[in-house]
Amino acid sequence: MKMKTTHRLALLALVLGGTSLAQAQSGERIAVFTKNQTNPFFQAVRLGADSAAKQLNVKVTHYVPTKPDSIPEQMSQIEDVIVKKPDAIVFTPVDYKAMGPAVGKINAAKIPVVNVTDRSEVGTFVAFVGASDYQLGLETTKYLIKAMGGTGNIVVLEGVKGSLTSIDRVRGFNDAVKTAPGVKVVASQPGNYQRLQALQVMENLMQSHPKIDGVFAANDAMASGAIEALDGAGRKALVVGINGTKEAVDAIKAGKMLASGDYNGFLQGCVSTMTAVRELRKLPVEKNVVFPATVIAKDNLAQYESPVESRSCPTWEEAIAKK
Amino acid sequence: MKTPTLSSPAGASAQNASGLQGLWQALPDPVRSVAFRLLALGLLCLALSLASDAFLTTTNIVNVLRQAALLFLLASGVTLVILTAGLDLSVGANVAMSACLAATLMKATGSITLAVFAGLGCGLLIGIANGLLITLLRLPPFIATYGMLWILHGVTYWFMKGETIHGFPPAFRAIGSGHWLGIPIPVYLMVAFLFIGVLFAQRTRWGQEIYAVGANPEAARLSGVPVKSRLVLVYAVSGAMAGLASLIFLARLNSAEGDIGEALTLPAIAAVLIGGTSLFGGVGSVFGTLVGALILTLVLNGMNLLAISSNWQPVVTGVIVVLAVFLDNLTRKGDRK
Amino acid sequence: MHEMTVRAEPVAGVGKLIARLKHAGSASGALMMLIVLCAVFAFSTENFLDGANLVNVAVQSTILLLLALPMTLIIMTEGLDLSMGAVLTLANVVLATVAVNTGGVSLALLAALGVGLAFGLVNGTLVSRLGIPPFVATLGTLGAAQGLALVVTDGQSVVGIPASVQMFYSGAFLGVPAPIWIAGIAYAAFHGVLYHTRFGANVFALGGNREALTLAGVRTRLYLVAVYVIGGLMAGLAALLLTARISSGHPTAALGMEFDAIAAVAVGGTSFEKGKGWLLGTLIGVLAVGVLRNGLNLMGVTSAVQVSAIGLLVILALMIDAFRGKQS
Amino acid sequence: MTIPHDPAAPATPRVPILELRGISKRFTGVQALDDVSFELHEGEVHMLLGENGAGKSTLMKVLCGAHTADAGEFFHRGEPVVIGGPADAQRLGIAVIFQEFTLVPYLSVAQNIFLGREPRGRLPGLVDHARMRREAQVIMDQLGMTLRPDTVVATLGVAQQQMVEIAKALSQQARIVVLDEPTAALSDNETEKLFAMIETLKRQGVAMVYISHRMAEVFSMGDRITVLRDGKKVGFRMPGETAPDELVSLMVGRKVDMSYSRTYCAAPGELALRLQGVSARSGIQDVSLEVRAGEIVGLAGLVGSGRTEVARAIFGADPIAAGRIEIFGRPQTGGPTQARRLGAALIPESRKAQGLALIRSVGENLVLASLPRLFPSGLFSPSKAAAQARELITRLRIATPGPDRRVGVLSGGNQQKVVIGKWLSAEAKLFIFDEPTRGIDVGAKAEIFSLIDALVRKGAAVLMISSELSEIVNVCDRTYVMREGRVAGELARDAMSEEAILTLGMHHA
Repeated sequence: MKMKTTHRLALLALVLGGTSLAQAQSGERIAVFTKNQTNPFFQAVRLGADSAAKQLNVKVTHYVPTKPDSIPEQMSQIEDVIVKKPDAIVFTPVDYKAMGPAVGKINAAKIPVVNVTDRSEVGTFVAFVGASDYQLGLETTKYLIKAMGGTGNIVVLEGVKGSLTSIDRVRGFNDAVKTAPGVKVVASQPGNYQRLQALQVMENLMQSHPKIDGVFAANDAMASGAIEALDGAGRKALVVGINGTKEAVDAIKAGKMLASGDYNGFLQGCVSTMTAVRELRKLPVEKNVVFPATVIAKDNLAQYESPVESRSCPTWEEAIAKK
Repeated sequence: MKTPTLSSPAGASAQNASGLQGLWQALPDPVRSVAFRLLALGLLCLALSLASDAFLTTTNIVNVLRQAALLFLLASGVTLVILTAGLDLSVGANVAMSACLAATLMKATGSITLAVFAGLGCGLLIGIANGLLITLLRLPPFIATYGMLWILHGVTYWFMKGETIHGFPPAFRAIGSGHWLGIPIPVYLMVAFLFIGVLFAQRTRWGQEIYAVGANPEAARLSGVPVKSRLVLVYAVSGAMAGLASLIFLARLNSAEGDIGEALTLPAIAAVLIGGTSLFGGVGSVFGTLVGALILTLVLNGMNLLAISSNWQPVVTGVIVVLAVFLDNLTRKGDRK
Repeated sequence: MHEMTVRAEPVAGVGKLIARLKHAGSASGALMMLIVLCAVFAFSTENFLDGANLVNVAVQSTILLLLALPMTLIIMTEGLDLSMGAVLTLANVVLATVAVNTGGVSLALLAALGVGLAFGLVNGTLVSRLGIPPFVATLGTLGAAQGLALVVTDGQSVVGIPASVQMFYSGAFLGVPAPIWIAGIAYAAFHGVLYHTRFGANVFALGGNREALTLAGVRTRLYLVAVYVIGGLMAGLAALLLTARISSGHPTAALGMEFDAIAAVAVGGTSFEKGKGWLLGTLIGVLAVGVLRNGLNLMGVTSAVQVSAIGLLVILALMIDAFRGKQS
Repeated sequence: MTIPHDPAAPATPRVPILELRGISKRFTGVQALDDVSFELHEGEVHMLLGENGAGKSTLMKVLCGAHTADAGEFFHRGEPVVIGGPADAQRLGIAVIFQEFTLVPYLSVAQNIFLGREPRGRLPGLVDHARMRREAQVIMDQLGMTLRPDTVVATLGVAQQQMVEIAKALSQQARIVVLDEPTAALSDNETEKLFAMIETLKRQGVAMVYISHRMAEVFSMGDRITVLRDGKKVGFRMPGETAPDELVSLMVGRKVDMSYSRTYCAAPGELALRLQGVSARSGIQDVSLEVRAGEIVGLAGLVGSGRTEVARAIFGADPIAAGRIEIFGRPQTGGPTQARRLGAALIPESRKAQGLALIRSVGENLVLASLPRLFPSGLFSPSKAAAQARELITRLRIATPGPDRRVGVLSGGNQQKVVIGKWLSAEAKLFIFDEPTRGIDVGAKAEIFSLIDALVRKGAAVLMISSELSEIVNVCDRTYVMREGRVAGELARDAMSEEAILTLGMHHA
């Protein structure tokens, strides 16, 4: 609470210190697009955006496809939102290739748009805010290999085929494995970011592979599924995931999971929204904010334990410093 | 898949056919339908054990049974619904909502009992709501349960706000991931509910009435069968089974999300159809659904063991569903004397 | 409203249309819902009645309409096509792949229509020749199409769609967007076929009294196959709009859209029994779904509420129909 | 298509327009038609008689091309022809008026009349709606139908639908018309118009095959009579040379007494059923009647006069709007379930649609209404159910190899016995029979009536609906007559005659 007050004061100072124009513009409407309502990561992004909105005194409206990751539906939502002419848009494409025409429409309507999380291949953006999936895959895997002592069998649970996050994370994984000759990748199968699928794939893989020492899951939900499968079979393996969800943090604390790559959804939500507002208020922005890959593990757990709902955004300067 | 019936000449009667063929012909319809499925299941097992060394291992069999258990529990309720010529598209969404509610309550109160009752109760209430929409408002089951699916998803999403609830007490998790004598608890539940389901459908008068309602609702009504309350009953059972499945799901995954169970509806319906229950009602059995669930699970397990790309899974499932119903049509036609 | 009359104009005069709506409106829950929704959104949002927004809703509804039109015919034969969304998806990736490789639209469209034709033939044959219930047959082909879409692309999106394809969604002719032309012509064609040809009368008879049709010397199986083939071909045509719209081929792009189409048809007052169908109702049903989504987006209502609202729309529309049916 | 005229042939009118020689048709296990030969001449009405299952409908379906004959030849005006499908039949000018409606509910009257033969419009594939309406109007005017050609068939009543069916056949400019019990659903007024139409067609040289169970029609309309039994032709008669009794014994294969005389009830017992001022939205108004134990009470009236609706109201199948129904002194306010609990039984009009679950077994159908009585704990015992079913099969002499046989494969009479058996098993005391003998052969009819007689002798009460006035007159102790949804009057045993019932039941203009 005290933190928040400080921020408020800082904001007030900022606003007062700014031009009268900026003051008049307070209360801008920002439309935030995320991929689905089911992945906790995007909830973290939305909460970050909400927190930033509170700090900056703007109004955020969220648009999420009713069918998770539906391309036609996000397309329709963008068209609908363009009709409403919000002041700015913060945008995660449900598909990094397919949403080009939609971004084109936003551009044509001259609404400033900030790209968050998944880097869209097409379109003009004020800025990109995200984390490097490649780095996350790389760093998390390095951490895993170190914990394995540089040798052993690893199973990979991939995300949705063809999704940018999965491609890059697995690419990072592969590059990390190349540096460790003692490590053998015994299987790499898609679990489509789904807990149940990962669980069943893991169960099946355990049949054909009697020795599994490490599991690299492209997200935390699949990591949890793998842990359940291992528990069920009474087997042990070191499991890492990516996203740094509350669930993963708890599992790491309980010693069930080795580590999770922090995807920093909350911060992505904060910074992307801040970027949009700063653009509107004619303040300088960073064109490319890519947060470095942090691996959440037992040793640095404390700072991740507070629930996302109770967090609040750092100041712009603090946030940018993290990149 | 050549069965004796298929090769027998049309019109041959049981009396003058001989040997195995005669025996086959003499079997009553439902028994024959299940027998030919068991045969298919046996052949499938045989083929898989020849194709993969990993198939006939204890752990793999246990594994298959555990995966089939969840599918069967969900599909057994749907079987009753389809027996009345109905359909329940909302079971997946029901699982999601029941699981999320149970998870929330368990987290909030720490009471397993409360959570179990909440999960079952939520499933049951949703089922009753379906039943009322279909009987009182006379909506087609397809539409009523499809509308319900969306409503449930929406409420669940709103309620969960994209969060995951996870980490349940070990005593609860035992329902999904525990073992007894080396066999997973869900398998015991599957056997128990198979017994209960078969008993209910075949050995209670309500079961008999449900078959009659499916075969001819008007005749059943004019025989004094309370058709509407039987329909509400089957949807309620289907809902309650979804509630039960949600608990096992929850215990097995150790977490609840808004989209849990979304992908379960069509496989459950497919298991019922593969199991020989007719969409037109009045024909089929809970035991058949067990066989259907096993066939479906085995095929997917086999594809995993043989490292066939998961891209082919929907294709194979689709072909099996069509094939099963097609063969049923053939055997039933051959029987008309 | 200008754009909306365009789609019905070629078929019947506005006066006749209004008369027909008045006549049918007394029994149509969908029309009531549509009017109520429009009124609510007109009052509660500032942009709903903007011309641009109405065009927007109409354009967004076109793909669903292209599926819902043949779905109406299929449901009128007491059938169902669960494979339509998956076939549309497969046609989408095939069309995208061919378009990317040839750089043109004609071959790509032919390929998409070919996919639709093939699945339509399989569906129709399974249903009419082998006597498989439509739900089962098309559930099977749903799996086949869905799997093939994954196999063809190995899960990857297909991008680099030539502008000649994109034109079909973003282009306009005489000031009217291309998708509206396509959907309008499709609606007119379906209206003509259903109400003014022998084929149409036979569709009514396939669901209403198949025996009568056989006795009239009509080859019922052929017509049944034809109805499913039309379904497949329309999915192929819809793939053109979808590909143009998302400028890519995506192996999950339209999965599940068949349920939306079935819901729209049912909301529009077409019954699952006895060949009771109403094509205009399907148009109204599609628009009701489109208006609902658009209006809720304009109101900035959270997505979770939107999800439930669609379920409520479906149930309410049919409840009104059921209630009115009881009264009369 | 023109028929080549052979100048060498003798110019007698006795070359039949259609001749069938040695037609056989076999279905799995059943010889439906066995070497049947049949001649049809221009301008005649050829009556076709036979019990259900005698092969009439099969013959009819062979004629219209719905079934293909296994053996035999067809000659059209002496020329050999093939009828391989409906299209062939149409080309030969054969039209069939089916008993079961071949109408499409959500098409208009005009579209139904011209289904499959719609007049072509200017563009290929299009239908000329205006012309179709005009031509439909002409035919409907000939039949005296007051409907508009645009009316949707789903909104029509049964009799109107039958008229559309007739119009449909006539519109085909057919030279050969097959009529399958065309008057079964018609009012007297409509029947008269139909007969006038038939006379006109005769004068135009149209040949007609007329299937009927009504002896009066057989003798008033028929020029020649052919009788089928068990798929064989067993008799050919001229109306002037035969009598109803002879025809019936030809149909049945033995002598049958057509009067079902019984010992009438002398002292009715307790009040089993009482209706006081019952009205319902299904179309009955202010109906009051009483039935006592030991009595068979008739409920007569024209089709559509509200008889079935009364039965359904009593049984709770349709809700009532006003009035009071008592069954054995207790008010019936609920649905069929309560009616069953009060001891009532309904043997409905349509066995297949309302009486039986055809895909279920004989045994399952037999115990369906008595499940709560037989298994009060809720636990079902297949062996107990089978024992109960076997007992009923023996008692009612149901011809089936066992209770496991699917009920759908039984004959109409045996199916009806299963429906009755279902209620015997439920120990019902009040039986409501709605057309108990419809579609049942003459032999089985007598059996059904002796069953009904046995019921009342054991103290049951019976309310019986029938369109066959002779049945009412012969069987009932007294009868109510309905007219336009109301009870027009009650006739005691000695006042009952077909004329009296008709007088009460007729519409007075």
